[in-house]
Amino acid sequence: MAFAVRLEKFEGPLDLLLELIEQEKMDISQVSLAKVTDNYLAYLNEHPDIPPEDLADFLVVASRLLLIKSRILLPFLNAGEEQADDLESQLKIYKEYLDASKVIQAMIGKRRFLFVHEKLPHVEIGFAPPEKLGTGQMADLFRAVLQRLDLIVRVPTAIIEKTVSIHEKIKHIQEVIARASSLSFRSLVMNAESRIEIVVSFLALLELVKERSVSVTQDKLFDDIVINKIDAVPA
Amino acid sequence: MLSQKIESILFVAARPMSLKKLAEVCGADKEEVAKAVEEIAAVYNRDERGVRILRNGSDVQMSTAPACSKLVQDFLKDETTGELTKPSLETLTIVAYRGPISKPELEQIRGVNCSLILRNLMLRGLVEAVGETDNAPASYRVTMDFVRFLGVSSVEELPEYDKLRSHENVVRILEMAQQPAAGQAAAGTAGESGAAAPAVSEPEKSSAEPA
Amino acid sequence: MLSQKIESILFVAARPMSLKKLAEVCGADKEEVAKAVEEIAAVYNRDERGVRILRNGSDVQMSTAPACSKLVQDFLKDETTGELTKPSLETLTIVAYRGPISKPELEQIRGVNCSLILRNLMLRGLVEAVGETDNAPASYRVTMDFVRFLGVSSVEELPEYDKLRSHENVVRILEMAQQPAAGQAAAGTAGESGAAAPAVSEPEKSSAEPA
Repeated sequence: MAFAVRLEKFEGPLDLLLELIEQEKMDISQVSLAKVTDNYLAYLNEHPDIPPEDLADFLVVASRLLLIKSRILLPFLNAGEEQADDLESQLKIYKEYLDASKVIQAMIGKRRFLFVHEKLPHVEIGFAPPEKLGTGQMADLFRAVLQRLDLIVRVPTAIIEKTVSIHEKIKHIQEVIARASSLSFRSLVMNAESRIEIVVSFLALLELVKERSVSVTQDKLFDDIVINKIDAVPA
Repeated sequence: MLSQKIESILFVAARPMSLKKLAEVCGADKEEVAKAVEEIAAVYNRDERGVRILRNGSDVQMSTAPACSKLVQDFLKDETTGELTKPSLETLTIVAYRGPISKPELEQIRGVNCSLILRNLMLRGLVEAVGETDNAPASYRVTMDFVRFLGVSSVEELPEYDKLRSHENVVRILEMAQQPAAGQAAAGTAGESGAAAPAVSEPEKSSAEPA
Repeated sequence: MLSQKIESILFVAARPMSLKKLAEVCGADKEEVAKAVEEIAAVYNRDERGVRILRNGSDVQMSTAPACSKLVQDFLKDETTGELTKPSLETLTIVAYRGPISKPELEQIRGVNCSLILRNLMLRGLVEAVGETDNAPASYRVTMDFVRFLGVSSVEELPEYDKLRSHENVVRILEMAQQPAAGQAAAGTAGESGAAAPAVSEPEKSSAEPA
């Protein structure tokens, strides 16, 4: 790929998008977003190491980019026009705060830390217990803490379980195609649990097309996409 | 005299004091206290002085002046360096300018789920949750510690504060974020992927209410 | 500016400083320092101020005004003997069940920074630090006085001690946070004189942080 970007550099999809646009020396606009869409998708495909808990956020932006690109390529498609510049303005705002964060970093770099007292003056260590506290109440307090932790210790597992990695999906599509020489995109995503999974499937499909493992045909706009194994395509 | 009382309490207190707590301690009402704090701050916050009055929301604390940082740091043999990772910096910047800010608003601006980073910053005492009730989720703001770290008397002194705080586009995009139909992509994902707002926040303002 | 420097040092030290020591810290000569102290004292030592510059021979100290001493005493008493807030009670409970526990571990479990609360619980004689060495940070446990106050002979007698202490949620959150726990320790290095920089030492790239 023409762009050499390392994952650690990016904390999120907007950061990645900005970098891609800057590499093209363009301003943030619908046109520049459409232009970097392919690079963005390529980046996702080349980085299976994106942590699963972050992948969902990257994929949402991927789907919005695809929408923008399809609108520019197919201008007669104007469904949901009011949302069209959503990503553009979001990115502009993000950029303002990103720039501000560099100013903040410079301020911190000057090390003009302000110091305060930490200890109370002239206080002898005595013994001042909470008069009303009993052991039963302590057990209740501890249980409440455990309950609060529930939300935190379970969440990451939930994200990991629900997020489908692009590479897994590619493997899945390849396996399905190996068995049947052709299949429809609709049947592939029929059981998808989320929009993300559909986007992932679509990205996986694009990837396979690029690898020339499959060819796709679509008779009419919004018709189902039919996927054929290359060696099985009738001559 | 009220301002005298407040000044003495600010000098001995080893933590940020809320206007409410100051009013309670000094036996005055909150408006009077707020006014007296303004007066005290006007006396201290001058270039030639070595002590400052810091403000963070309705919290007040007394500290050394930014011009003396190096001297005081050496005197205390303090080893703070101030290294922050990029995600921390970015989140702190948005929370500093826009705080108190809700988690969905923050996520809308950053485009990523912010549960973990917020938790991390709260553990480090750089961000705190405020105003959480049974009916309302928490909002987040930077702590007095972070204000001290920046070397300003309050976040209002940050460059372009007014512009970045009330950016027209931010308002617009946040309005869109609140409409379920439009522009909810980022917030919607969080839900879909199972990352729906873990309540890692707390009802307390940790730095201001230790006892 | 010399008077600014001296003022900031007197503020953070909050104990008597000799003119000689002040001169040394500020890199000035003693006569200049004596003169600057006069100037600062002239600003502070006015009836309406809550903070004073006290001189005793060649020692100088910043202190609260005599007119406020009753108020300050009451405030300090309330800070160390007044009723505990819910966050403090919660912290005390976690230290009782999980002690000896490090500050980073405690913070992982509570989800917020606990510096101020821990300090206050120690001042009240409810919690004590154990096992601090140059290489290892302190751990905290409840004091024997507190154990006796609860009417038990040891913390093991707390209700459901084993079950609550090693509940899987606690175990998991501590596992999830192995790395940040290590870096957190540095934040606790308080200056000898009881003044503090913002606690911002950040663990390099922790597992709990999004990339």
